[in-house]
Amino acid sequence: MLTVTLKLVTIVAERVLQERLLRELKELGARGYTLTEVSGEGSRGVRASEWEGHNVKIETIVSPEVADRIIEHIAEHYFQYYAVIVYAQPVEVVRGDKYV
Amino acid sequence: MLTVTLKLVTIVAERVLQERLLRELKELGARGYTLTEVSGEGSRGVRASEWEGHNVKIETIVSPEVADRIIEHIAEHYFQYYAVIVYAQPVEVVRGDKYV
Amino acid sequence: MLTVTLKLVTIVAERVLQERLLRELKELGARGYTLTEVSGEGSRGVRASEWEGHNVKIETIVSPEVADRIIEHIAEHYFQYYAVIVYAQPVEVVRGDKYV
Amino acid sequence: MLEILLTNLLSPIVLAFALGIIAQLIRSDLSFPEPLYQALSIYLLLAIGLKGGAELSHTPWAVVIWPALVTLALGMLTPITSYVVLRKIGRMDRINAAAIAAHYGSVSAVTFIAAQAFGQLQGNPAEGFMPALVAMLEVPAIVVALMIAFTRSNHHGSWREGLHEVLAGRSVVLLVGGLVIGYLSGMEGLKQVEPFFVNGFKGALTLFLLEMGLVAARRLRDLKKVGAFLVGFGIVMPILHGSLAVVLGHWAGLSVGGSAVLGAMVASASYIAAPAAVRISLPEANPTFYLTASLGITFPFNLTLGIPLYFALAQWIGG
Amino acid sequence: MLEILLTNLLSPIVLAFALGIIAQLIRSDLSFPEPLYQALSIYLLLAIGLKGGAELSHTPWAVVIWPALVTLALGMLTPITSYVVLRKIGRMDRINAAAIAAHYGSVSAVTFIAAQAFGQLQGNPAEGFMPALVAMLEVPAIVVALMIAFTRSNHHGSWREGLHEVLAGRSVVLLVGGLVIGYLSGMEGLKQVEPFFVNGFKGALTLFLLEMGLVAARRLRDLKKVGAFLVGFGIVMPILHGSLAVVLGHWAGLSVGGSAVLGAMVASASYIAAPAAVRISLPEANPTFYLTASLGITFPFNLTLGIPLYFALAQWIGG
Amino acid sequence: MLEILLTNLLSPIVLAFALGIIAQLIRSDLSFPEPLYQALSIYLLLAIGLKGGAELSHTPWAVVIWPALVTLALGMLTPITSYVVLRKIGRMDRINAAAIAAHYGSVSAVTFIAAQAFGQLQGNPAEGFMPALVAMLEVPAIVVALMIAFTRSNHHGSWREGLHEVLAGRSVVLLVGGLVIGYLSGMEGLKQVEPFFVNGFKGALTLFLLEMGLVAARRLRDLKKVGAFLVGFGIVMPILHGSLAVVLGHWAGLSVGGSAVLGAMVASASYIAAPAAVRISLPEANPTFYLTASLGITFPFNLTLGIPLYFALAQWIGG
Ligand SMILES: Nc1ncnc2c1ncn2[C@@H]1O[C@H](COP(=O)(O)O)[C@@H](O)[C@H]1O
Ligand SMILES: Nc1ncnc2c1ncn2[C@@H]1O[C@H](COP(=O)(O)O)[C@@H](O)[C@H]1O
Ligand SMILES: Nc1ncnc2c1ncn2[C@@H]1O[C@H](COP(=O)(O)O)[C@@H](O)[C@H]1O
Ligand code: NA
Ligand code: NA
Ligand code: NA
Repeated sequence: MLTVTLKLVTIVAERVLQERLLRELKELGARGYTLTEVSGEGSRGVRASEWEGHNVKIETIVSPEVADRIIEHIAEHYFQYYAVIVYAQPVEVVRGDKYV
Repeated sequence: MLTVTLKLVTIVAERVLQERLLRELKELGARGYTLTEVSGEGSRGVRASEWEGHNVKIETIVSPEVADRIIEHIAEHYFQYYAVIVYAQPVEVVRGDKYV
Repeated sequence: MLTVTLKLVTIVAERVLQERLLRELKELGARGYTLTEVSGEGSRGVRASEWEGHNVKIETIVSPEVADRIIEHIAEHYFQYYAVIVYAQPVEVVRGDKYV
Repeated sequence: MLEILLTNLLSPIVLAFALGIIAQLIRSDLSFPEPLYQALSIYLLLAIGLKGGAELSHTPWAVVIWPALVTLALGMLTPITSYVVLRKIGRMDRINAAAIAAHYGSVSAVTFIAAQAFGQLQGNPAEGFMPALVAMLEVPAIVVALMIAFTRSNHHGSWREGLHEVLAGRSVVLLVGGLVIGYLSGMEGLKQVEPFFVNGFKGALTLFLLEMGLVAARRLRDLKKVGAFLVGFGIVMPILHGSLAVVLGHWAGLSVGGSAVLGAMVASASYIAAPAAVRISLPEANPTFYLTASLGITFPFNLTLGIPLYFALAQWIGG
Repeated sequence: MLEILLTNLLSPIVLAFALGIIAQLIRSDLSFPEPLYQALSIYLLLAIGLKGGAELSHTPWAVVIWPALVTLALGMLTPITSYVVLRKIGRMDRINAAAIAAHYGSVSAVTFIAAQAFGQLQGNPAEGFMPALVAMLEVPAIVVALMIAFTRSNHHGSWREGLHEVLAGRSVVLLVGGLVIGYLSGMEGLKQVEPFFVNGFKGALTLFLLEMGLVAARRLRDLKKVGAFLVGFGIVMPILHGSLAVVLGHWAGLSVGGSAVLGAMVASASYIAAPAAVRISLPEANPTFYLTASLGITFPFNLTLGIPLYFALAQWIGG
Repeated sequence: MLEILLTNLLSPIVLAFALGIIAQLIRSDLSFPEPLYQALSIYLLLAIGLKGGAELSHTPWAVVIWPALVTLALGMLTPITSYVVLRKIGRMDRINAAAIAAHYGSVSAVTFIAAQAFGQLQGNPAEGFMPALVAMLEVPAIVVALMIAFTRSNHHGSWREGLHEVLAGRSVVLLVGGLVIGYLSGMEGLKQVEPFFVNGFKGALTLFLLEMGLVAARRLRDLKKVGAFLVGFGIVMPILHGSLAVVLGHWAGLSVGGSAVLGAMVASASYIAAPAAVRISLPEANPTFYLTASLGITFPFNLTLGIPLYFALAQWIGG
């Protein structure tokens, strides 16, 4: 099976940001995403996640360039005031052209 | 701690395929799985996931050979008509014999 | 974007262990976690997960040392009698100091 | 007629459906958690089964037999007429035509419930055993349509899994199971669970239709993709099938309310049992076609205009 | 007796349980979303607490005191008899014997509810304060059984966490909390929430038993694994414990319905509070044993045959 | 007065709230699955809308106009008074002051419901159209407070997204949508859904308040973080705003019950609409401040002491 290596970018964010983040991911070049309802705790304490439901985890498989763009965008626009984390991992996929 | 490196194969698929996929994973040699209810959007649009609930994410830790077999099987039987993606990553586990 | 590589440790465990595991993760040095409600099947059969809800998946980004400590702790205290698995992967994060 | 229409349009259930559509259009963050949607479905299906079964337990078979045979016949006829129209007039390929035919031959439980509620309000209640007819109407059409697809072309899906999906599917199990429970425990048994399953019913239905509005509105975006023919099909076919059913229902001895509700049932298109079975058996069929037609066009049409129409017709024939 | 039995078997709640089992056997995709299961549990436990507490608020203590003492005594005796039988006759190891004993000493709230509902239907209603006895029966047996396990062998679990799990566990908090709310706000307070918590109760219970059927059927697959002894134990032990409780209940001044319901309570095996506490405290115990016995054998037995039996016995003694 | 207070404190809804707090304090594993919380919110908001709208449909406009204008005026005044107090006396920064002001100007639907239920129990029912006033009170304060924040400082959030969040937010859509449905379908329509939306209401509210207690108790841990000033603010400000509203309500022609309920509404602090809008528009504001104040201090205060106080005041003025 011919596989290519792309990036899986994962964002965990407070629920209230869901729609905005999905819109921005699309603008930054993501071709799809998978969303999970999660809860969690981090450096800001549990506080931010008690109303509006809890957190969302958004996973998107993208090219390395798009991954960089997404991480930079999140870091710049969300890290200061929102409960958000983002991380990236390499993944092997088939049909690589589907994601870029 | 003695760890070994195996493959974590992740499948995201429309809900209606859940039972069939779990059965086939077992036949292909997976010894366990973890299932999460998710939603998502991809190249087929959101369409496929509105009835019968949304998508499922199935994660299974397997040997590299079984991983290849699973990916090949999914690509061959599901890519054309169903909303399904599959990807693989290396993971370190303890008790490696549990998964193979 | 300046990223550092840390470890993403994932634990899948029967629901009844949730509070204890979260407490112990904190004691072992984890600074945050993300929790997902999942279900699954493994070498112990589906049995353990039918009451008290199903399983939980706990993901935590930590330094490699803390990762080792967590894996060792889980292996020692839970593997024998509980339905628990644990695995680790490297991940790239920004704001690396947030997690250690 | 206008008054009938207004009574329907201003009922809480139709207005709740409209609210759902509007909420979606203004991009509200209102949404039903999936478990609530499932809980309401389970409740509604079990409730209509229970009531129907309890009614059936004290209905003589002679009264039920003709309506039942008519329903079965319609369940086998309507997928065929739908298929022929889609192929000949709509020039659709075989697979998609069969997929849509499965939906229009089967039945939408919510349309049935809405029609029944409307009849009560109108003072023209349908026979109590109608839920038994819903259960009879649900399955045959799907089987017939899949048979058409499988005899006429190569396929990628599984015929047996599709059949299991529809026969052991949630909606059939709940409806038929409810019927059997209602039948065995009788009116005495029903009385025990009446406050929950009977009195609360219309309110729960209102809530459910709010969610249906949210879901249908998402479908409306696809109207352009499906083309003018399918939009017309989604309105004209129900009128034809519904009118035929009203006439046959009257002929089989059903009351005015009963014939009208049978009309609404036959006119309605499935969006629970059929999509699941079709997705499994005919994966090549495009869900955008069958879901948009049944959920985005036919369901709103029946709910707002269709049901009053079938009642007006039934009254005209039988009143 | 046969008539009593039939009344029970044809009640909606028992039939719903049967439907759940059948749905699972034909591999239907019917399943309850976990939040619905939890919502129904919360509702049922709070509702029986509220009703019991409100009744308690106008019951003289003299009436309650003897039944309460008898219940407490049975809560401490039954885990011991269970343990002894499992060890001596069943030749089970200490840990598994103690784990099962904890389940059979404690109580299944749903069995209690079903027995109470059956009594009402039969015209033999139990005393209104019975839920207070359920709360009393839930905890002691688990404590006694864990004490047996912890004094007799080395262990891997935590005794304190297990105790906290049972005392601050959902089921105890809801039941006892409901009792206190009902007691403090009295019949006046209960009237305010009656349509929701009292009238809707039996319907919600029917829905819950459908889900219980689905869960129990999954357990049935393990019947072979647990062996013939445990199957017998799961039927004979309830009959013995239940009969003893009926006699003592009668002796303590309970009505026919009250003694029979006490019998059902004592005969029942816990599958909410006990499994959680045991899993935490005695992880070495095999869940297949205690869950299959309590959920796959004893619960269905009590629901179908046990409850009518305890009523027949109570009638024979006290009627 | 003491008797009024006791009636309130021993009502099932206040006791359920207390049970939630206690369950959290003893670290019980009792928790509501998120979908249940959402289902109850949807139900409660839609139900009060429906009832209010149906009442409105047969109320002459002349009766409603003055209370409506008073409500609107209070909706614009109270965020300003709150802001001024927070800035001048509390020495808070602009952003946090505006954020808190948005909450205290807006309204808590549950406080409104509890006040209304208390009025009925007391024999002092409020006017049926009060839910329309809730809808009017919800939005303006948030807009005013965001305007203050945005004209007075640089900001990081989006003004337009915040506005959309509040106008198309779930709570406004359900409340206003319910009002419109109720208004259009009238008392006739309401009767159809009465068993579900009206009779079951107080029980569902009890369940909801159990969950509110769990949530509020989590907030209590943060009391130390927010400081003494905010604790005082969360008690004194409601009393001032509530008293003013009682007086103005009386003056606008509302009954004793109506004025008291208006008092409770104005005194209450939002924790659904406002937090969402503020989080989007003023992310720099610290949620610990506004959530702890509105959910940990003002809500429990109003529920236990505030509501009886506003009723006593209304009786004193208008009785
Ligand atoms: N070290 C971590 N590992 C995994 N998830 C985390 C970690 N830190 C934070 N999170 C997740 O990210 C969310 C926001 O984190 P924070 O901004 O630190 O409050 C939390 O609610 C968690 O779901
Ligand atoms: N690029 C992507 N990243 C993450 N998940 C995706 C991506 N593309 C598709 N998916 C997931 O896979 C499902 C099926 O995708 P598709 O077949 O492209 O419609 C979607 O509903 C998503 O949940
Ligand atoms: N090979 C596997 N791949 C993914 N998840 C697994 C695997 N084996 C076990 N699990 C998960 O871990 C839980 C406990 O496994 P076990 O202890 O093997 O019963 C299961 O319920 C699954 O959710
Ligand atoms: Na049809
Ligand atoms: Na027992
Ligand atoms: Na206010």
